Amino acid sequence: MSDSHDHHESHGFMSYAFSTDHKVIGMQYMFTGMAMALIGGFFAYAFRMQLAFPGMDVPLYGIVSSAEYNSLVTNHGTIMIFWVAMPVLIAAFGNFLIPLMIGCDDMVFPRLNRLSYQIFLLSAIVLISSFFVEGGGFGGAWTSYPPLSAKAEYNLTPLGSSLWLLAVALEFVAFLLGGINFITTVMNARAPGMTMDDIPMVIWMIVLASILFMASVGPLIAGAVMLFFDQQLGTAFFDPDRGGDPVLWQHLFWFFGHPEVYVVLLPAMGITADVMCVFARKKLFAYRTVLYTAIGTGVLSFFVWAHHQFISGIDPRMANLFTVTTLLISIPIAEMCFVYIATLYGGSIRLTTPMLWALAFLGEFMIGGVTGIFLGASGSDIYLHDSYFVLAHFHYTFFPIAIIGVFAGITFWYPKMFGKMMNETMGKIHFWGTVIPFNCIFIPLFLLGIGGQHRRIYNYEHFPELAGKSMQDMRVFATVSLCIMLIFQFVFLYNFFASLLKGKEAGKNPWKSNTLEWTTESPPPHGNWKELPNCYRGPYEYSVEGREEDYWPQNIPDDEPAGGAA
Amino acid sequence: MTTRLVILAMLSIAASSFGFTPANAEADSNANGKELYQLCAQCHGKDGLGNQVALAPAIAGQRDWYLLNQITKFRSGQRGTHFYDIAGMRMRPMALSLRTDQDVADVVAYVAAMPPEKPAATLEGGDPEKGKTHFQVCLACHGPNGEGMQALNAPTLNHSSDWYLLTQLQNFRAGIRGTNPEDVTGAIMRPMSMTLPDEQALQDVIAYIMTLSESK
Amino acid sequence: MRPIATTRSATGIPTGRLAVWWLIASEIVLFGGLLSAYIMYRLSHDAWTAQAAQTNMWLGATNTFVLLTSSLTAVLAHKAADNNDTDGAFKYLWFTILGALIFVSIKAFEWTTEIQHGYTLTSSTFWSFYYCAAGLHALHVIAGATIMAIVSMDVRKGKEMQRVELCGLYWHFVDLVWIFLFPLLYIAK
Amino acid sequence: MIERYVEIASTYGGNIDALILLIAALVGFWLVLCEVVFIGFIIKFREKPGVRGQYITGEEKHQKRWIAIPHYLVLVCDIVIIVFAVNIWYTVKQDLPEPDVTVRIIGQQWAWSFVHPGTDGLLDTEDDIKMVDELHVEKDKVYHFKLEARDVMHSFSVPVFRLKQDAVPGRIITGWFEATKLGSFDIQCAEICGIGHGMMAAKIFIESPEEHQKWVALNDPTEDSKHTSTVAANNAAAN
Repeated sequence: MSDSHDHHESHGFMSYAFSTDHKVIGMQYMFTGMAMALIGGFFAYAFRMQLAFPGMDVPLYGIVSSAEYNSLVTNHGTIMIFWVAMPVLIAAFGNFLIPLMIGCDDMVFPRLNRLSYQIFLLSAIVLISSFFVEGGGFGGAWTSYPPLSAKAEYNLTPLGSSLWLLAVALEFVAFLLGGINFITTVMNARAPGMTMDDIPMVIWMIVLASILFMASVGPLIAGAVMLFFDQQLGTAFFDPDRGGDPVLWQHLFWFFGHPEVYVVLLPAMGITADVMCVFARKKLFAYRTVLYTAIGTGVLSFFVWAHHQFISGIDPRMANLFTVTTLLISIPIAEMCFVYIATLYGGSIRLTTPMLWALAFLGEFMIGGVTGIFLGASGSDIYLHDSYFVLAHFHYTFFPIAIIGVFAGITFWYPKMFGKMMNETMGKIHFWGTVIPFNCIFIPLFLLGIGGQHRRIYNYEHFPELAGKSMQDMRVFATVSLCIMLIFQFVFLYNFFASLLKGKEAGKNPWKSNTLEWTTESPPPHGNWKELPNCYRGPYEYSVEGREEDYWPQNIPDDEPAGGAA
Repeated sequence: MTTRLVILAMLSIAASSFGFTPANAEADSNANGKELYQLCAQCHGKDGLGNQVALAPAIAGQRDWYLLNQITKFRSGQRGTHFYDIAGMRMRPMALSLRTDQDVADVVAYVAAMPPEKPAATLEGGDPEKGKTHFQVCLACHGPNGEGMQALNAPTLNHSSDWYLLTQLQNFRAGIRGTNPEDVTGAIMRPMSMTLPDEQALQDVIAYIMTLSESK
Repeated sequence: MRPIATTRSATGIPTGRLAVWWLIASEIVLFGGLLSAYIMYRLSHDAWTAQAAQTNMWLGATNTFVLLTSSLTAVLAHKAADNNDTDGAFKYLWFTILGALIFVSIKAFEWTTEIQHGYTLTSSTFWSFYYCAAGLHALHVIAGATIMAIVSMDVRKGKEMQRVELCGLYWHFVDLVWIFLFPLLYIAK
Repeated sequence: MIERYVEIASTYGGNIDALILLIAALVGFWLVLCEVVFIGFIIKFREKPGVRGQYITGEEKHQKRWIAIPHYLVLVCDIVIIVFAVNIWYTVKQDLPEPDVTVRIIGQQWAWSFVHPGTDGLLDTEDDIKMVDELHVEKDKVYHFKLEARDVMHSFSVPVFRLKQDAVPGRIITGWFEATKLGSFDIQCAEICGIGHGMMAAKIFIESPEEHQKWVALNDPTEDSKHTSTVAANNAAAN
């Protein structure tokens, strides 16, 4: 296979593992994230089988005990958020795209970048090892509320809970280091001529996400230290019997936890913007508005955290305040969706695989968005809190973000990453095979939630009146849909690897796109360009009147005649 | 590029192997009981030797009929439903998580077959000599060596955790255990526990029980 | 070998300085979270006043003085580095490290005394906070001293002079955290 | 619509259902509108040979109007929802009516314990009836509950009441309900509390005044009657 971009490195494992090239690090993040996604998906399979067929000897897993169920649920959530969504959306795309899209040869701190991946890998190893220690993996939900998480006599996982906490804290450190690198790179290393308005939206969003993460995670790191001390050294920060307060952890956690939702949402929004503009051959509608709504969402997200705690014993008067801020956040998000829809107006839409993913992201995310209103309104949250409705709601946001958005990104930039085209037919089979079962999984769960069924209940047979026959049927339907969806992922894996070997050569710019990464070889050589490009215009100048081509790459000077540059 | 592929393959193999815990491949006569015991192991320990912090007594090698009897009581609500029985309330849902009589039987068989071990003493201040006198009442049912007797529904006491014996004696005396109208066997033990004159007598008799061992 | 990216400066601010500012921003929220948790607890626990009275205010004050002085030497090191005075920068960097060492020694003495008096990490939540916050800060002091020692080696050879300023920025931040910790843990009674 | 799945058995349950329906109507309108426009655009603006995309910046005033007007309308909907949500929240959680009876509810791993006032109608007296996994209440009476947790966080959730409140160790949280329907219903724990969380099931028995009096008399601990758990009795009957 053609191999242009690794040529300066001596071949071998060590040079790969210790490379400081941003593209190599980006790929490492992506493959680690994909491997973790397989684990997280497998966990989902195991506990969904238990829910649909209680007590079943689950193929490939065995009997799911209630302790294992808790641990599977906890680690499914943790893995999918911290080891799949974050590394793939922010770190993998951030590392791969930032230098390429702003026209420079690498990140500003390549060795810091290397270090951040190594810490991340370590955190993944620590997390995986926590499943195999005495007592098993931590099973106190991804929110890890004390006192359950703080005392081994309550959670019965003396080692698992501490290893889990350690893994999460290490992961935060990795992303803090990575975030500093991303922000600094975009601020300082842009190509000559690239103004703030010329930065592609995906880069903006990754930077905003990094800033949000950086500004929100500090208290939780402090909280993690305190909780770790509680677990291992016998302090009493969260122990009410000795003067602590368990609700403090909830504040520290959700002060981070809510902005975290937008930390992963924004990059997915950015990917969608870029993919949609390319395949609708349209300029992004009101670029600045998108930017401002993203910033507005980010700022507001710091003032909504207690809507996760409406019924957790906080002062009921506080709930009113947080209802107002929470519902206000729907405005920038709604505006963002309007802008994306408006972008399609007057386009020339090509339904390629990446475009299908991007459109599906928007269509599905809107469902996730509106169902959040039920939970942000304090009155209805009394009933729906911690029910399957919550679960379905956030899967309708997280699944589009972490799976649909990621697939949009991977299928779109695959030609640039590997120099080959992916198979379109298989791509479309995979698309429909993922999106249709996805809806079949979570629509029944909305209904279960309306029916008063709570999450994290390992077997509903213990609630005879609540768990009628029709409820169980819905659970079975959801589980079967999940299995179908998981099977279709093998189509993607096959497509991914088969295309590496026998995919069509991609060339520099297969999608006729404007942004800078498409002006270099595919895959880009070390250093990205022989001569670093200059930037002359915004990223979304498609279908400009009076030009022969319907796109206008950012690196072509104004006076150069129209035509395929690249 | 080739290096990248190698890494890729390694990562995905690693990933898949992490996910799969082999489902009891070895030919085990009681594979079901062993697998179901995983949940019990959270508190009682993987060798069934108990964990005081989790309020879980040693159960390894306890008589199968007694285990069955107690699990049945927990499941039906004869035990673990008293307001002050904190440990029992933790056990009841666990017993309920066993779905069929076959599951119960398998777990019971697995636990009964576990090699018993005398737990280390955790109590101080009991006098085994005095305890021996008190034990004269007990041996009528529990046997001279505390080996238990199925005909009288009396469990073996040889491998019990001393703190557990103390709590249960206290529970019987306070009416926390053995007062449920359905709990017939517990109702026999309750008056027996009342024959001990005071708290110190409990300590003494337990200290004596801790010196007993199974006669061959 | 540095990538071209590192040498660019679209904002006009040197990349290193920008990165240190962002690092400090993330540290501010970390300490901010810890200290606001402490303040919230403090307000709801009147009993802590008596416990806080057991801390040694004079040692704390001495440490404040030591850190402030070391901040001054950090400024002097930066000034020397600006003037390309390698010996001066080297010398003042080591004065700053000396300050860090004195700070850590006093801290070690203070903690030893307190532990001997029976005030340990688990004595009460006040002491947990005390050791946790001061310990986290002391770790930053030690890390800062280590970094300055490494930077000083290059500085002596006249290389990487801009790093003196970055160390100074970080050092002022560490100092500032102490300025918050000192009244909260020692003075407020 | 929710009543199809879970009955309503409290005075404020209907209000909460109405709020959910109101929100469903408002957001449903927006969702359908957006999805229809969205899918409509995809169909209408599919690539056609010879037709190029239009160059629209979206920066001009008459274009921005298409975003600005809907976003003000969204704001109006938000305000409507806020008003109703806060109103219902106030009824359920903030404005507690004077109680007829007060019960104590304690969550622990993994059972609910309930302390009912006995014949004297007062809590924390000799004749309190202490029960595990069974709460007996009288229909049409205002109950206050004092919610506690012995070990970890739990959440007292009664779906038929549309009521949920976390139990926090170290705190006593007061709430209220008034039952409106006779029968027995499930109580769940809604906050993960360890390996038995999924089996932490209790029951609430809503009884008529006569029945309730009978139950109180039967279980009076100062009388020499035995403590009878309805669950145990039912199980015994079933066996």
